[in-house]
Amino acid sequence: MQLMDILTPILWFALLGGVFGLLLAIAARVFAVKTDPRIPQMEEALPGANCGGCGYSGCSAYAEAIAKGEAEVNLCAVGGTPVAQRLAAVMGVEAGEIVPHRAVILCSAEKSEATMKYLYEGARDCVSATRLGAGERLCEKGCIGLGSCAAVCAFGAIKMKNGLAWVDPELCTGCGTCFKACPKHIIRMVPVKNNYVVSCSSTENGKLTRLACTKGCIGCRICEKKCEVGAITVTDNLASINYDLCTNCGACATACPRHIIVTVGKVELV
Amino acid sequence: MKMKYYLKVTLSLLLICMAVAGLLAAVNALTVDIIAANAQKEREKAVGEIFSDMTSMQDAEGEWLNGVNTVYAVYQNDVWIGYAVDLDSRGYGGEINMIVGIGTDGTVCGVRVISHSETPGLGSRATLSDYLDNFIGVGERLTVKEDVDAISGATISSKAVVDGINLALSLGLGGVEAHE
Amino acid sequence: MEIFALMLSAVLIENFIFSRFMGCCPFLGVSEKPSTAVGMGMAVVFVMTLSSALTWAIYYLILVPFHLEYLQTIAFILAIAALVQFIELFLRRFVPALYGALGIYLPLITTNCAVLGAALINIQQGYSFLESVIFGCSAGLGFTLAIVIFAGVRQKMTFCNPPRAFRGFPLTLIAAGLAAMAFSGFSGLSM
Amino acid sequence: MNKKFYIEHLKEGLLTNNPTFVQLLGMCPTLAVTTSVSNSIGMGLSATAVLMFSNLFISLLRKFIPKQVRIAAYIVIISGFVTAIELLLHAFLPSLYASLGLFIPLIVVNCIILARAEAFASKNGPLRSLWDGLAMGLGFTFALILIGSVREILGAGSILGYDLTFGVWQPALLFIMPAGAFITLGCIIAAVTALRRAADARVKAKEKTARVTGKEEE
Repeated sequence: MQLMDILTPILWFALLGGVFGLLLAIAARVFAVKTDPRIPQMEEALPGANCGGCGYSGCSAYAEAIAKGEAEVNLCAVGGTPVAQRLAAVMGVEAGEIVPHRAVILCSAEKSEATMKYLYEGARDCVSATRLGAGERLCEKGCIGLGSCAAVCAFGAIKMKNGLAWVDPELCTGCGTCFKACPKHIIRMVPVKNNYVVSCSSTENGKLTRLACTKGCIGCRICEKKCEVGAITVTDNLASINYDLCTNCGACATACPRHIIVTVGKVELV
Repeated sequence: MKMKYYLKVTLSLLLICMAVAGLLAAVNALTVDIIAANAQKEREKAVGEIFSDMTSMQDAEGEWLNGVNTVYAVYQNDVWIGYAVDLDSRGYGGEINMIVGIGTDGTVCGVRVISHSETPGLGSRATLSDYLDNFIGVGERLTVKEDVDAISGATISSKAVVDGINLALSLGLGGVEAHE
Repeated sequence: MEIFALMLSAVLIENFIFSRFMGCCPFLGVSEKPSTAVGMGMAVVFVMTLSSALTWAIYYLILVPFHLEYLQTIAFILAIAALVQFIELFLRRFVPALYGALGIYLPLITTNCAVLGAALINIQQGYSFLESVIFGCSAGLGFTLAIVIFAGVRQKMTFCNPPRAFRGFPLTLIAAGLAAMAFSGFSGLSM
Repeated sequence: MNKKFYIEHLKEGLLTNNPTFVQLLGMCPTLAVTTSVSNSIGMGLSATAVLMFSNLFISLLRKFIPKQVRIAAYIVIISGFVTAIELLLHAFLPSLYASLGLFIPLIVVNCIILARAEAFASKNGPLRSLWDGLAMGLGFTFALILIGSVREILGAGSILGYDLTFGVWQPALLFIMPAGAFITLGCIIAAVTALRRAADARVKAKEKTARVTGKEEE
């Protein structure tokens, strides 16, 4: 009898295990999801940060898009050229050159340095704030500082400091998600080799800008005169740098009376 | 290729289940009688705590109400001093296995809980001796609230203990000498 | 016990999440969005209903006649795991979005205390086949009810402004605590 | 390199990736059991033992288990272990079984074990999986003891059974009730997150000053 006590459970469990195993095997074959073998390879090559910089919801979505031929292989700014080359190798196409960029917030006025139209107490989110009379700041193009960009940044590169967003150049990979997330569209992707930027986006005339903010660009054109290569031009009261011509000489930065032409990600002194 | 795939998947699960079932069957064969012995020793210890001067106890066969596992007749050097009813009562977390000692006069002379799965710290307080001891001397059916107050927060467990005692009392064992 | 009383007690009075506190891992993990919560709820209802039927059959047809009650836990878990794997394959094929949203929490249904709990309670209470299937299904519905209500609560919470440390899960847990208090009010009723 | 892995992983198991506070797994046993510190210790240690062995065996068998039946296979191994331990304890160590008996069946439904098997043991070597089981088990025990002590002191007015109330204050039964468990766990996780954030902020601040001033600021 002793042996039977051991044998019966073994036999019964063998039957149970076998039946379930077979069922699952059949189910796995019947429900097999037809996947393109190249997709896992490309997913392997992609950084996997799911940051959305390429315009797709994540790396696997981007890989699927490439496999279907809907997307180019060089949209992954974070991965840069090495990733693009590997993707091209998998797909057997030619990979274009990718210029690495860094995001910069084109506004340098903290909440205390700008005049406010009203006190906003709503949801802590820039998009909702802009719905209420284009945000609390008098300046239409000022940074709202509620962190919608910081929220989407997959690399934790954006910090909020007294109502102003600041991008840490070392952490920023230039994926561009914040560029799309900012309701005020005041984030600009600057090539890594350039380190000067006009950190203001106000197109109001001098008098109104002075009223709205202590740091706005008043369109005085001093920088335009100072620049030997003519890289910086003022169009409707706002200076902007053409990064193909700019030689990083910094003449405009020293000359600017409002001190808003600064190095990219001007170092935050503690 | 298909056949090999089916075989591989089915066989792997089958083998694992067989191995684990074999292990458990072996462990169970090894331990089932030891566990039974332990349980029996524990039961005797509990009855011994209720009838402090007990020398021997003997299973009094008989058809009992459901919920009652066994009824032991308790002797002190062959003088019958009462019964110990081993019963299960439905608690909050599951079965509560308890022993209710019935004296010669048919009143409760002690209660012990052998095993329970009430919520630790809450329901389990209803199984501790300081709660159980205030049932000593009880003769007829009890109801929670009038005769005995339930432990706050553990009403279901306290009620389960009381139901167990009522079940033991309802067997009408008082005064009836155990037939040889 | 009539069927309706059984269903009502499984859905409300002995709700698996708020009064029995079973199945809390997926409950906390997946209740971000009501859509995923409903998906998880339906998966759990499917698994619990079928697992109640399957475990009842295994217990009364295999374990009891051959005195293998000590193998009860392992046999039940094997059946539940097979069911969960089956639904995982099914979802991956037909509802990939939900499959992605559930993530690690889909296999975790196997170790979900609610599913195994329901199976064990069926045996403990000695329910008939029909009663245990109904109990499993309504316990699953109770789970879905709790998780969907809770997903709504959590969606409202994203716009409130708790102290920084409380944002996210701590606040969810406190809200779950309050909901549990509300549900413990039901424990007074007995069907 | 791998020596660093072991220390790093232990820290991860205990703090940065704690199964209860960070991954929020194993809620059912955590809420049900932490009504007293002794229960927490019992549950934590038995869970650690099972976690280590099951991780070891699953990582040993990971090559033979095909992907289609991996969940069923893992859970059979885990529950096989748990039942075997329960029977052995019940027979040979009845005193230990008396205190731990209630927790062992609870371990089978503990999500941490399957989660670690699925996430770690099925992808790493036996030694690392064993270590991961230990690290996660200790993290789980640490969390249980922390929650257990708070709930026992507030809910039952005692610690490890020694009465702390001295008849002065009436313990709040809420904390023993499962509803209180949710709230206590919520507050503890908030406190842990706050501590972790403060620690991160301090590290970042130090890094920043170092970068700006070019020397390590003490």
